[in-house]
Formats: sequence, structure tokens, C-alpha cells
Amino acid sequence: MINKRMPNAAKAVADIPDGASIMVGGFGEAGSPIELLHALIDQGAEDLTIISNNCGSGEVGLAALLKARRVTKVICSFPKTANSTVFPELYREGFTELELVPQGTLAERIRAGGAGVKAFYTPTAAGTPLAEGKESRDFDGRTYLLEHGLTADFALIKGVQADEHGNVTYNKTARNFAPVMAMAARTTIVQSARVSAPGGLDPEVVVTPGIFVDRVVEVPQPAHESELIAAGVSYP
Amino acid sequence: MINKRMPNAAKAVADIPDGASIMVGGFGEAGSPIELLHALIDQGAEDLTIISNNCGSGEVGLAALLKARRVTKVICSFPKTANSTVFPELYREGFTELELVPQGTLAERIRAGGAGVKAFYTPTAAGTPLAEGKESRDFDGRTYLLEHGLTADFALIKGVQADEHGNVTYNKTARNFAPVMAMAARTTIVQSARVSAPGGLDPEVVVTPGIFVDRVVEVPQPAHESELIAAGVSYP
Amino acid sequence: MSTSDAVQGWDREAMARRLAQDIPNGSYINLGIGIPELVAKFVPEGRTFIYHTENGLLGMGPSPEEDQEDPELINAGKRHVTANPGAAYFHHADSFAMIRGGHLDLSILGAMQISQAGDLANWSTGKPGAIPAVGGAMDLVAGVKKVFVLTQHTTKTGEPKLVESCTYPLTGQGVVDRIYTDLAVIEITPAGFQTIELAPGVPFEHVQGMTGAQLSPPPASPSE
Amino acid sequence: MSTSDAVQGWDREAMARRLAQDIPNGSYINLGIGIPELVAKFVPEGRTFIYHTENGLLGMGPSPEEDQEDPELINAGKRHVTANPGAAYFHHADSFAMIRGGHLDLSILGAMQISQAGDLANWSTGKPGAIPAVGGAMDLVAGVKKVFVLTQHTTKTGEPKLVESCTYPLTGQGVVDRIYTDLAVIEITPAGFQTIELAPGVPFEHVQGMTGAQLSPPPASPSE
Repeated sequence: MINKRMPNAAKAVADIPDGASIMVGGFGEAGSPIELLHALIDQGAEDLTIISNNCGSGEVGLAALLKARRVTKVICSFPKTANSTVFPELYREGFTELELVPQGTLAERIRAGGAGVKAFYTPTAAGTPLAEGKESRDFDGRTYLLEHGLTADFALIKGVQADEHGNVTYNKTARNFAPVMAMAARTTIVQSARVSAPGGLDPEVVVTPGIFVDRVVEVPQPAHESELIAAGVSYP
Repeated sequence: MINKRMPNAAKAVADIPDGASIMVGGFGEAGSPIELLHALIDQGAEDLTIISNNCGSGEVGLAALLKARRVTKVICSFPKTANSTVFPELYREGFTELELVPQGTLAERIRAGGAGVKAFYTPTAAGTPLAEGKESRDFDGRTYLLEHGLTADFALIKGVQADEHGNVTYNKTARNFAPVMAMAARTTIVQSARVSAPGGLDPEVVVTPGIFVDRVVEVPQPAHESELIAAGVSYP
Repeated sequence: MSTSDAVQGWDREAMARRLAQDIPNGSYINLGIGIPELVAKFVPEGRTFIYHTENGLLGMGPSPEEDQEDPELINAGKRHVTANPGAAYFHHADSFAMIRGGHLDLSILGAMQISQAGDLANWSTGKPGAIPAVGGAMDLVAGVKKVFVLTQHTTKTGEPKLVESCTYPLTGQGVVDRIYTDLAVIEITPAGFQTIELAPGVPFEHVQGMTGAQLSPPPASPSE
Repeated sequence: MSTSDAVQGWDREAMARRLAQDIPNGSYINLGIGIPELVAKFVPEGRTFIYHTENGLLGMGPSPEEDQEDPELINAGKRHVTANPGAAYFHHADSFAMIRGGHLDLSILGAMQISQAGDLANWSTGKPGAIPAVGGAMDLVAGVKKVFVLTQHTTKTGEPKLVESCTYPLTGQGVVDRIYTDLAVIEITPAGFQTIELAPGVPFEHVQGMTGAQLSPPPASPSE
């Protein structure tokens, strides 16, 4: 029997060590695995590298992890959002380093990492400051940049319906980076509103097949970033 | 209003010119768009390049197109199957050229073509005869081959449920190459057992989004290669 | 250089309406944040556009009723949206495959500067201490078939946005096809900025005065 | 060189059963066509394996009842299969991402030749006039974490399959981890072929005689 279910978020993230690289799903608050992030804050790991599209909002979820001074580097396409004050301060202070990557290049680098594609040529960012220090090459008269696949030690992602084999589906635009991050991380941890026995998901509608997922934890009523912020929550 | 529905298979393939490159979905008989292929035989285009995992079986579908001497090149991973006699003869005769590509490299080259990734580095086939003439490069002590994205003029694929915007779902392992071929072809033509108005498919379960599809034709009772062969059919 | 009060040009909605007239039926469009979002309000009679939002939705619909919002159904600007019939959700790698692979017909973006060679700067002032953030802008301009810029002709302080060469960090080189401003519609040609149309009551000389590079006048008989 | 009638070794089912004992619970496995497919019949008590078929299914189950066949539910060998509870369908690029990305634990393949350096030849005799066909073999050996070969020790005509260096065109270089034959279990080590275990009643000298390269004898006290 195969059962990847974990009893709670704390157990699911218990072995994440200092210095780990962690992919965190979500675009804005859609798909942000708040409960896993809060468990990681409680757990205490530091000197983390976070790979995520944004850096969180307010002082909950990913922003709270940064605020707790656990993150020394982010690989990110858009670190500033409307309610984002934590990252700018840590960045200006020099505590948190930033590797800025165009959003589509970030998604494709993560997919490449998960798919065993070592590197690829993309036209995105050619001729811009983000091409500096990168190898480029012309094909058919157009310039392309060489971008490398990206992997991580862990991925924290949020699904809506999962099963004990690790198959996952998502809610609307919460899908965003999760399927490719699940592929690219050595250990993928999923929080899902529902977790069923195998057979609970139609094989035709599975978005992330279980082979990409290591642990599943049921979080039936996940918090939303905007609601926590509206309620004035600052985690912990 | 957007409606990509075509009245029949003949109209759907009517403008495929001599010399066209055509991606054909299917792995074995699963996903083979028999009715579109038979319409293409009737239509008469020749000097075609076919990109497909196999070369068909018996004398129906893709094998029948080859037998009609319409295909001068195939890009393929496994051109010989149990009931395949047509391709071997054309290949030995020198009428049909073969570019042999490992199956995963073929799938990834097609995806890259559709995704605007010009080329990528893969470990597959390094150190084998299929690496001959290819650029290679070492990363972290391992050898990778540079493989180029692959596009085509047309794709012929088979879905099970589609809508008039071109959204498509597939039946089981008939999915195989269809989603990436739909991305990589300039004109993608889908035959589907059912075609509904927009709204007939749950946005969460769409496999091929309509942006990748140009024409949809309803073929309610598609033929299966094995059944045609068992019935002794030789098309036309 | 400052904007003359006597010359009004198009307002934001008129700019969006003017641009929408140039979009063919059935186009797949990515709308940038800000003025570009207004285009969806001015779809010409008889045409249907399908909107792509790069965070993973094709077939984006208008904002939901206030109590129908789903925090996980948002657009690239992180605003609540809806899904139209015929919509599809997908992940980011697939979403940017649509962009990079040239499957979208049109990207409509704001701009800080556009050069006469079609270079676009719209992501960073390059000021020291600013927090860099790029999002999907570089992917859009590199991949989408046509790139239309929808922007005020000058900055709030009256500096020209249409320039000989950009001083801000680039988003892409030679990527812009057309510019729709409050004063004019301008095409990027091998010869530089070509005026296609002037806003009603706006003299060409006024537009040239607000532009930081040579502007070719509109054709003698307007195509309108 | 010919196989001695006096020495029997394992039959095909016993070979598959022996290999199955070395697979940990919960492994994700791709089974090649032929003898490797037999492994699924010998899953040890208390273990569950999940089968991947590269044409787009994880969680492949056994053959269906005769009237339950779906021509579009097949495995890589194009035979009718079923989908177990917990299965998932996906497209070819995703399927080979699982393979190339190192997500599968084990690939079990047949072989024409295996060299002492772990090179594998299993796709082509290289004969002029033969129709070349490679399928997913090169992807599997390049990507999957462990590669086990399950094969008769010699060809039908008694030629050794375990050789110093392959004469047939390679599928991959240095990719094989272990070889399970009718005569022995043999590991590829930096020092070459290392016998792990002999089939019951098969003397080491016999196996060496059937092998085209130096074979290290099994450890003094078998780990069994």
C-alpha cells in the first residue's frame, strides 16, 4: 500500500533543514500554501532560498517567513506587490538577496529542471539588462539566451483535491506554478482541501500525477492571504 | 462569436498543400485520427513530411497515406510495428526518408517548437549513433545533446470532447502526442467524437486550450485501426 | 516642454476605444495592467475577443459580483475576475508557452518609453535602491505576434515617452508595433515613428512637439 | 560456445520473480516489452509497485477482461491494459519528463548486449537494410534512477550478451546497474561485472564460460 498522507502540516515540513532551497507555489494569494508556510515558520529553518513568483503580502504566509529573517535569497519575477513591505526592507538592508527572472523564464526553468532538460534557449530578455552575464546565441537571425533548468530541495504547494498516491488537482488560477514546482523539487509537499483514497480522482482530470508528490496533508479550510491581512493578522 | 467547427473532415483538410509538414497524433492506434487521414488521402496532397511516433499499421489511416505514395519523409521514433509493412517497403525503395528521433526527444522537440523554445540540452542519446552530427556539450561532467524545437504546418489530432472554441479533452492513452502537436503546428485540426458549444467543457479539465486549435470537426463514431484491419479494409 | 491646455486629444476611454477598433474578430489578447484593461469595455459590435491572463486562464471574463469573488480566480494584476464559457485553466509553463510560442495575437501594454526602433521600456526606472520587478512583460514582448502600447503621450511631468532611444532599462528590443496615445496613433516603421491618425482637433505639429524624436506626418487622405 | 543442457538456471518466470524481490515497496517502475512485463506477476507480499507506461499512464493495471478492452487504453507494447485506482493520464512530453527528469525509480529492459562498463545495446543490430526504430529506450536509460536488465544470459545461438564492449549500436553509455539472467544476478561495478548471486545449481565457472568478459565471483557468504 502506498499512502503519502501526513497527519498535519508540522510533520509535513519537519525535516526541512537550514540552507534548503524551497519552491513555493502561488501567484499573489492564489495557490499560496499558507498553512505549510506557517508550519515552516514554527519549525525554525533558516538561511533558506525561496523560489516563487512573488514575495508575499502583509505579514502572513511567505511575507511572514521573510519577516522572521529565515530567507537569505529569493529567485522571483515580481517581488513587490501592493501590500508588500517586508521584502523591500530586507532587500535594502542586504539581508535577502534577489535573483530576478522573467516570469515565463522562471516557469520554464522550473519545468526544465523537473523534466531533465539541462538548459534551453529562449528569446525572452534578449537585449535587456536581465541578459547581462548570460550566454546568448543567434538562431535564424534572432538572439536567444541560454537559461538553465532549476531544481530545489523542497516544494510547498496547495491543491484542492488530492489522493493518497499524491495525485492533485487545483482551484482555478491557484494552479499557476504548482504543477511545474512539483516536478522540479526533490521533495514535494502538498496541502489540499480534500485528500481521498486512491480512486477518488478521475485519472483523466489529474493535473499533477502522484509520482511528483511525496507528502500530502489535508487542510480543509485553508486561509486566504487577503482575509488574514484584512483581519490584521501578523504571523506568528 | 467564435466557432471553429468545420462541417466535415474533407473541408477541414481541404487546404493542405503539396509539400506540407504534418504532425499526426497517436501512439499505435490510440489517438490516431483515421477520418482526417482518410480525408487527406482523398484530398490528394503529396510530397508530405509526417511527424508521428509510428508509421501506422495495415493499410488504413497513416499507413494508407504512405501506401498512396504521398509521404516523402517521416520524423518518427518507431516506424515499424507488428502489422507495419508499408513503411519498410517505401523506406527500402528510397521513396520515403526517415529521421529517427528518440520518443522522449521527439515529444520534447515538439513541445519546444510550440513553446517558443528554440533548442534545448537533453542527455538522451548521448554516446549513441543517434548523437552523430549533433552538437553536444558537457554540464556538470555529463554530456548533453542540443536538440531543436520542431514545428509543422498542420497537426491532425483526435479528441473525445471538444467545444467550438477549440478546447479539447482526450480518451485515456489516446492523449499521447496530441497536446504538444496542437501547440507546435501553425494550423491544428481536431476530430472529436463530440463537439459542444462553449461552456460544454469544465475549464478545469480542458487538456488542450482552444488557442492551440484552429478547426474542429465532429466524428461521432471514429474507426479504430485494429478493427479496420481485422475487417480486411485497405483504404481507399 | 508641457502639455498645452488648449489641446485635449482622447481621454483614457477614447484611447482604449480607438485601439479596440484595430483588433480583428476572434483575437487572443493579453491585456496589461492599467489603461490596457479598459479595452475590454469597448469591443466593437459583432466581434469577440478572448482574453488571456498569464497567471493561467484563457477566456477571462469581467469582474464578478461583489459576493461572487473567489480569491483564487484572479488576473495578472491580482484583481478578481470570472471565467467565460469556453474558458480553460492551465499552469504557468503552459501559459507562457502560449506567449513565447507566438500563439497570442496581441499584447497591449503600458510604457515608460518607446524608441523609434520599437524598443520598449516599461519595467524599471533603473534608479538605485528601487526594488526590481519584471513579471511577464519581457516574455510578452518577446513572444506575442503584435505588441500595441497604450499610453499617455508624455509623462505626468510632460516629458516625451516616444524617444530616439530609451534611457530606461529595456523590456525588449524592436518589439513594439503600434502606439496608441491621447494624441495620436503611431506605427513603428523601418523609418521610425509614422503617424497613422491624429486625435480629433490635435494638430500634427502639437504631437511632434510632444515627441522626442522625428515623427512622420499622417498620410494625406486619412484611411478612416 | 553453447549452453550446456545439464545446467538449467532460472526459467523466465523465476528470473522475473528474482528481480521483483530487489524492488522496494512504493517504487515507480517502467516495464519494457517482453520478459520485463512478467515482473508484475511476482510482486512480493506486502509491497505495492506503480507502473508507468511511457505512452501516457501512471498506475497501469493488468490486462482487461476480453470484452472490456478499450483500443485507446494500451501500454508501450500496444497491448490492452487497465488503469488502477490512483492512476493518471498525461501527454507524451509530461510522460518523458517523468523519465528524463529522474522521477521513475526503475526501468526494466531487455538487452542484446551489455558491456562491463554498463553500456547497453538493445535497439538495433546495425545491419544494413534493417528498419531503424528506437522508441523510448534511449530516454529510459538516460533518465531513470536505476536500470535493471532482464534477459537470457546468451543469445538463442549461444553467443554471450555480457561482453567487454558492445558491437551493436548503443542505447546508452554506462547506464546499466544490474543484470538478471537465467544464470545469475550480476552488478555493474567500476571493476566490471560482479556476480551477486548464482541461480540454484549453476556453477560460477559455467556462468563465466557463457560470459564474454571477466566476471567476479559472488561474495563468499551470499547475502541471501
